[in-house]
Amino acid sequence: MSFFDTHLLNLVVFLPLVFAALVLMLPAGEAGQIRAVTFIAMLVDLAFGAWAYMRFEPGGPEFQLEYRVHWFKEFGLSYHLGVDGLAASLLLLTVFLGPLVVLASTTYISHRIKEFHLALLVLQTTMLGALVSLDVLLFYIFFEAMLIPMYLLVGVWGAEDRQMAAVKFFLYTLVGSLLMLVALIAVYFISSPAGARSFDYSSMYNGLLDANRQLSACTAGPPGACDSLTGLAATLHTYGPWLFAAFALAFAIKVPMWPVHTWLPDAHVQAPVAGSMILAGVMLKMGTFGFWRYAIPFFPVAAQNARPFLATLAVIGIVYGALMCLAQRDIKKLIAYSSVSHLGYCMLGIFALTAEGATGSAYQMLNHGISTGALFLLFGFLYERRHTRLMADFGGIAKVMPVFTVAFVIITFSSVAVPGTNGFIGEFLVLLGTFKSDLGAAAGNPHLTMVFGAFATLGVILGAAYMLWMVQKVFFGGLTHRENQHLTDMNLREMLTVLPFIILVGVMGLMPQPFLDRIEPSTSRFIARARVGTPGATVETEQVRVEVMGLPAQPTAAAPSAPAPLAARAVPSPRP
Amino acid sequence: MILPNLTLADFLPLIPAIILVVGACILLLSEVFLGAHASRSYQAVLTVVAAVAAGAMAVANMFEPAHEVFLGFGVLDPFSSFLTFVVCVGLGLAALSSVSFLRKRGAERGEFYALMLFAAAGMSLLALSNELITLFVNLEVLSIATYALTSYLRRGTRPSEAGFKYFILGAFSSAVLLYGAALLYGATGSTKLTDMVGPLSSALATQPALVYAGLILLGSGFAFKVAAVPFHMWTPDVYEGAPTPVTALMSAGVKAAAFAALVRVFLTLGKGIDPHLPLVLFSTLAFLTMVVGNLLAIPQRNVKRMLAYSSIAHAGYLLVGVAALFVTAPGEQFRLLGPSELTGGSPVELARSQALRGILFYLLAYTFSAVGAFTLVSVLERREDEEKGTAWDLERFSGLAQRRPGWAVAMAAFMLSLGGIPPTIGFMSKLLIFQSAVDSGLIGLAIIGVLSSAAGVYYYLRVVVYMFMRPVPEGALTLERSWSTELALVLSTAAVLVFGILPGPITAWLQQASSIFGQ
Amino acid sequence: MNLSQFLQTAPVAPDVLAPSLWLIIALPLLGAFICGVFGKMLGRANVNLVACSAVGGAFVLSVLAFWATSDTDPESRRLLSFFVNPFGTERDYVRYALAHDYGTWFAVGDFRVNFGLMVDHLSGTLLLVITGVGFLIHLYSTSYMEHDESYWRYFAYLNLFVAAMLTLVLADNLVLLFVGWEGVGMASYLLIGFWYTDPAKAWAGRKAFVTNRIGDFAFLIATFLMVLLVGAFTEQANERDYTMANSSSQRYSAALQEKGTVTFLGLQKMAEAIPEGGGGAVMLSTPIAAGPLEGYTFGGVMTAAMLLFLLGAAGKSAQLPLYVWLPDAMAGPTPVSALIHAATMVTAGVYLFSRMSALLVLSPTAMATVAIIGALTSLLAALIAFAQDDIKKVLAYSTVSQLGIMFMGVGMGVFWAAVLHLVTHAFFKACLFLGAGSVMHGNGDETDIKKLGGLRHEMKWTWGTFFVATLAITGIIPLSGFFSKDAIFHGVHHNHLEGLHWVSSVVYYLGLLIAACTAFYMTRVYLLTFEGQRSKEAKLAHAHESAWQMTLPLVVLAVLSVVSAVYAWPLMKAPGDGRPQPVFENFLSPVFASMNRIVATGKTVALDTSVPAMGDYVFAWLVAVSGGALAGFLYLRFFPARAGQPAPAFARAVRRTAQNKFYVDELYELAIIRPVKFMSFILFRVVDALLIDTVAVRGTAWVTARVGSALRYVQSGDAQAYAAVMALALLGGVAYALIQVLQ
Amino acid sequence: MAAQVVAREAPNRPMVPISYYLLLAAALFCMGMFGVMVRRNALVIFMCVELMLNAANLTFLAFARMHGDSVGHVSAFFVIAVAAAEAAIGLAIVIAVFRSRGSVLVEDIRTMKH
Repeated sequence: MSFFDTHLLNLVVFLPLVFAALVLMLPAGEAGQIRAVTFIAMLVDLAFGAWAYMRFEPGGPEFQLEYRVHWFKEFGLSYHLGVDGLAASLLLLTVFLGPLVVLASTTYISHRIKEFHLALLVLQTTMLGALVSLDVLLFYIFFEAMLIPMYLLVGVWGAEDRQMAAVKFFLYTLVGSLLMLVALIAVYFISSPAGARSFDYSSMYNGLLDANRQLSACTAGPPGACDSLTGLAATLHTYGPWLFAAFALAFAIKVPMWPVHTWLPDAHVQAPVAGSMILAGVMLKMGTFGFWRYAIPFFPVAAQNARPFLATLAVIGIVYGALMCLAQRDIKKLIAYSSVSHLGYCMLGIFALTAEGATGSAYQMLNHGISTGALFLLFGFLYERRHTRLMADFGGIAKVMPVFTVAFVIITFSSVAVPGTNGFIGEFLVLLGTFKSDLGAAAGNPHLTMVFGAFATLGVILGAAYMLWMVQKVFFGGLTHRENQHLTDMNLREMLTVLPFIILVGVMGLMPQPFLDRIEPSTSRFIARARVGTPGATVETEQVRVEVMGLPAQPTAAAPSAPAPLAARAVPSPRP
Repeated sequence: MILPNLTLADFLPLIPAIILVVGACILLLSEVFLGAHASRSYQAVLTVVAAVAAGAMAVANMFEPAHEVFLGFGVLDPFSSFLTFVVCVGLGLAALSSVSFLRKRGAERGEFYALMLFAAAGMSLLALSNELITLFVNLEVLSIATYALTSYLRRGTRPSEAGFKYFILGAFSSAVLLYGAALLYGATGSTKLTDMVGPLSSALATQPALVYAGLILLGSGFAFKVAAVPFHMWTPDVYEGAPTPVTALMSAGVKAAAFAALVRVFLTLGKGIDPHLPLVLFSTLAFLTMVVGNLLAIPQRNVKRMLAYSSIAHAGYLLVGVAALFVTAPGEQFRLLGPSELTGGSPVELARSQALRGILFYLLAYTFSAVGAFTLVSVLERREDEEKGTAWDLERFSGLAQRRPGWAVAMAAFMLSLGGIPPTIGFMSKLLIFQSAVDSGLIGLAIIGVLSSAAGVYYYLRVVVYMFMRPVPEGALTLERSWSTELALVLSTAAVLVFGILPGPITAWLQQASSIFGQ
Repeated sequence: MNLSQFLQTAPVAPDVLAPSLWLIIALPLLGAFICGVFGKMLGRANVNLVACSAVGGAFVLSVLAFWATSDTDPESRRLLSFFVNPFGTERDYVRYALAHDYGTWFAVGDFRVNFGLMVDHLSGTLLLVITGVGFLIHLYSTSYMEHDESYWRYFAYLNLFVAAMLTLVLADNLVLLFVGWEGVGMASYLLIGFWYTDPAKAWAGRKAFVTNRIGDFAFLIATFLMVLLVGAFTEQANERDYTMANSSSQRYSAALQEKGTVTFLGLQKMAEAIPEGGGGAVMLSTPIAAGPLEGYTFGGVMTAAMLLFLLGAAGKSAQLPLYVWLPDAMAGPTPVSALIHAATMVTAGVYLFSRMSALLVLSPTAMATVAIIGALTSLLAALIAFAQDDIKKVLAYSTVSQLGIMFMGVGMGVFWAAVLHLVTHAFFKACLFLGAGSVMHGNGDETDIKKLGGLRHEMKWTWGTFFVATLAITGIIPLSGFFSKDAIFHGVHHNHLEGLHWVSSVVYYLGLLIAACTAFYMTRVYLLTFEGQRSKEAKLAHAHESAWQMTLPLVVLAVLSVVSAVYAWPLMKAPGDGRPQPVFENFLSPVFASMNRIVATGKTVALDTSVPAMGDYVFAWLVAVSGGALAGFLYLRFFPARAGQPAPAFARAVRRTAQNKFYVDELYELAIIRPVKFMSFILFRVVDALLIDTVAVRGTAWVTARVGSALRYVQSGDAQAYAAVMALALLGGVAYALIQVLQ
Repeated sequence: MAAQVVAREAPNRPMVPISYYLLLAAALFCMGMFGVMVRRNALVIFMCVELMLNAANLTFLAFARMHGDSVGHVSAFFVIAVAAAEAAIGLAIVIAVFRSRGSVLVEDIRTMKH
């Protein structure tokens, strides 16, 4: 591979930041230029991101396009990037949303334009960084750093009650992730002996692997068999649940799962269109991604024990979120709660631990990013025109905004998972995976699986109920309000912004296979890693062991991109 | 009567202090030749030069092998040199920020900078003193200088009040410390820390009460200087009343020096006694300090006072690191990570050096963030409002982002760094502290720490909210800029952001500095 | 060459046609796209042209496809249209069918769905109905919608519907069928709410979609159960099971991998493998060994799945308990009601069960339930139809009722008759609806039959066709409706479900009652609309006959509803013994072959293949006539005679109840919708807003802040107090030290 | 040297035991502490602090005698010097306080609180 390939991810991640510097130099008055530069930045980033997505070979090693150099090696860190299938897909989603977000905000944001676009670019960098970082602490840094620009987006350019929402969002997510930090440090210490310690994903996972296997082996045995464990396994036996809980809490808040979801409606309602789009499109996925990449693989046994509980929460989230929607008068709040419901599907698919479920969940992440992102985008257009979020203030819009209505209805169908749209594939796979899963067995009675499945499927009905209810209230009926009679339909810019979403809805609905192929490998690995925790499951170490490139010999030298020989990888980066 | 034969090498560690003192003397002398209305900005320059020179010397010393000097009254080790460096950083930044501050109040007089320099000298000497009386004297040198600085501004009631409180309580606490020193001397028959270790263990057997009382008294003396709850009560008032640059110096330098002395004394004496005592002592202090400091800061609308409370909270985090120093076997204390620590955990030395590293890096990080923050507070305040007490009100920050985006970003960086949000230096330092805490099994403290820091983020964010999300109030006073303040802000912002991502040489220094003499 | 030979030599050979089956769907879809996107700029005429030609083209292709299904070599009389059943042995052919697989749609793990299309005689018939009737209705619409400015939207939706319906019929697996299944629901949602400015209409559309969603919920779960069942089957089945189904394990699993998990052929094979008496490892009574269904028997799961499918079908085909949406769906334009809510979409349930007949007959319980549900729905709808004055509402309820009759047939195993009734019903009901539409068109959109009347002179064509269609649906010899309905009743009477013999007679007599009722209310509608004097309250003094685009379809449909009677006549010879066999049964026998095999081995149903005797015919005819005669007597003699006198109280009470549809909607509102809304509201206010957000989240923040502001008052500002605190702390430390010492 | 003196005088002259000095010092210390807490006048409070310092001095000297070395004496001298410096600055501050509010009573010196 060329120098370019080794640095592709660096490029994708930091390109927005570079352009941010450029924007910084522009005079604040030059709104047009600032927008143009930001838009170009996002476009270029999209190009590189798409390229990275294409470069990712489904059949290849787990992590590709790796790049790793020394960084804070005294603290056991290294600057390590790389993508697996899921990360690549989410990366594509992120870079896809980038330019559209800029387009969506061209007229929405009227003041402090420069700061706004700076925040957007920085946010893009942090999100991409969190997706591609293979050093857990690096991930954490990006994971937390992305709060700052989002916090500003909500707080500065948000609606009337923005400050409360911004602070709530920030603190809510921070509390969880700080506890995770402690757990993370603990894992750092227990995962490998002094001297060999590193925050690198591979060394952390591989360090815990054997202990996890011992643990699950003894959990299969008679009760009390685990008390005879020694060393790391014993530690995991005692503290694994707590560590897992810390991780799970952090990510559950981010997802958000019921009952730690209450920051989401406020943040969404107050955020500007760009904020809502990114929040729904990408940021929530950080939670599911975290479960997938860190929480469950690190502590498969604890995860296994917590599975029924978390799956129950997910199902509750599905139904509860949908019911919440029925009680809303505020359109953005409704869409926000629908996110709770949709993300419930994602979590359920993850905890189903079946190929269908996990892949469906990953696909649902992308779908949700597209459909809900588009819903927020479209509503943003409406809000720009009317500056109200209450359904009661609309009605009969279809008469004056036919094209807008068509777009909205199409996206609505995708959101309620009508077959032929992308939403269907994800939802169908998740539900199928749930029905095939052993959730019930994990919960004590195999037949409970049916209960999980049936309740989750209820979301299908409720979803249609609340979305169409909203559509009817807003678009159909007579034009009761005078203000609405002179609304103008979407202009070209707005159509161009929506079009990609609509196209993707169709494409991902009818030709999902290319996307699924890239997700599949990381699904199988994820399931194998999670299966380490199921008592009596036979998982080969080779299946689950994380293989990454070693650290370069001399610091700050570009690492060789070909995966290092196994001998080099067997021990994680040695600390001098 | 034998005169000790001192080689030149013995003076090596003193050089930074000497530079500072010389600078001070030059300033005082130069005052003689100046008219009342002559411009005095050169004094700040001189101070900064002295600080830089001293800092450079300190860095140079940092790579000397650790050894005793002056017959063991002082030591030269990277630890003390690093602290001197930190102190000089604080001094330089504070001096830069005081130029326009003093000019605004027409209070430019040479003794201000001279006192600053004396105080800094006292700090750097405190960091390396290895004998109780020397330690006491140096402590007094820096204290007396700071007493004077605190009540330096004559107008208004606040400075004198602050000075009074600081002085009375400071004298009180140093008396306590001294009494403790006396008792320990009685128990061991020596005041040199290194010589006390041996007798201490035997004295512990014969007259434990004496030893314990001495240690407790000593400890509370230090606890006062580092403003640990419940010895913190003076802090908010003094910090509020003192001239803001002085507050900055206090929050950075005094704290750093005090921690240096604390760590040195208790590490050295700790070898002589059951380490359980200091562990419990400092864990308790850390717990109280973190929680109470943060809780008290939450309701503050007065930013300067809020920062004062937050500095208490930060002392708490530092104390977590100190507590981690006294865990003899990793994980043995709370067993929160279970027996596996014996396999997985670091050996004591490694854990200890990690803790030291954490403390030192935290001190540096805090210096940058806090001094920067106080600098910004100082440029926003106006003397006329001080009596009304509105000089430091949150309102001052409303809409700062529109008026001075640069300042707003800088302040935001300081706030996030104080709150420990990546990618700032504050995050890295907190990470190191909690890392060492977890490594020594002080998980409980670590969790309390992160939770209380989450609470802390609330009031830090409030400042950001006012700066970025509030409109500019009518009749907001004009913000004049001055090169020195801008420089100070730029430097500290750059440090806060860059060292948070690329530590540069600092990690190497830290590796060095975490080796303390006698450890 | 004679007729049969002509019919059996297709102009386009099956292997040529199969790869281009997708065109049948693609054409209307393209039409929908063009009309929807460019319709406005194209103008009315072009849109009409595009829409009609799209469906017309689909019709031509369907004819070719239909033709190809029975393509035989003229010389050797060898069948040309067949292919090897991928799930069976190499020698196991699917005859009279053509299929093509367009590759993967999505495949994850061992689950796969392909874009697989298949045409056999069943789907072929429906293709013709859909595209044929569809084309006529498009033609009709060009005139009916001539005054509506958003015609382009209308035709886009209509084409979209046709495409979805064709997908439903052509799909060779459950998931692809589900695409059409929901697609038609979506299209009907759009079309019912076509005049969205009227909130009631928009609401009706939503009601239809959500009600259908309830059915889809069941459909999805049933599909998942099928997947699990197939999985369990492949786990547990041994070679004997496979040989019994004329297949082999590796062929079967290979086909599963390549063709997909829930293809109808695969399910059929499984069904053939598991009936009792085969002596394999897997029988209906075999418990499932592992997985979520562990412990349940195959038969039990099959029954459950079928019942769930029944709920799904009930949603789509407006059966109890989900029929409520159909009458409201009349809010849509009348041609839509004709196409979607009479001819095609609502029959999807019947199609589904006929498609899966092999599975259905495995579970007599499910069959009985289907039949009974059908009977009850039919009766209820008929009773409601008595008292409706809105002509479209009457027709809607009669549709529900007729669908119920089809379900009776399906439930009792007379699939061919059910499908036949589906076809004939499509003809005459479409004719009726279009007639009603023509009546409304000519009378200023008047729908109340009380305000019509005496139209036979003013709208001759409409009257004639409506008359014929009425006779057909009432069941008057020799029209198609009579024969198809009678075929169902005959089968219902003579077939017997294993262990549930009482069902057949119950359903049969209910059926007769329904037939009488049907005759009654249809006659009523006819008389009130066309006979007698023109009502005083009529909107227009004189109605006008509609344009040819509207009358032509009427005529064609009327003719069809006459001639399609031929299909029910026993003109054919049964393949085995030379018994006479109705044309349609013979025609569909390849489709239901595996069903028959299963019945033969499994003995779950006793199928009777006798043809009705003259006596039966007469009896059924008498029933119908009596109903009609009663209506005639009442509305021509009785009521006009005692006009003005108040009706007796009980009569009025009955009438009111019937008019209000027995308050079923109100019941649902009260029992389901209100509670759900209320619960969601309570949950939102109490759990979400109060408990979680206020108490838990804000509460924490609040407590922290309060503690902080309480603590700050310790900071009294008094230096001595500070000193005191320090001294106390010191004391505490010393005390601790002393304790240490004393220990 | 001092040690020798002690050694020579020890046998024939009865002497006050060290503990008396220590107790006296402790008493002084506590009195000083108490005074700091209760007295109202800034100057008196300051005197109490001096009292505490001198208590420390006394302790040093007592122990110096016990150990018979000179460290304690030296310390005492240092402390006296420091105390003098403190006195200077302290008085200055008290004067400043008096200037600013015309009183040196602590209850008047509490503008900054909470």
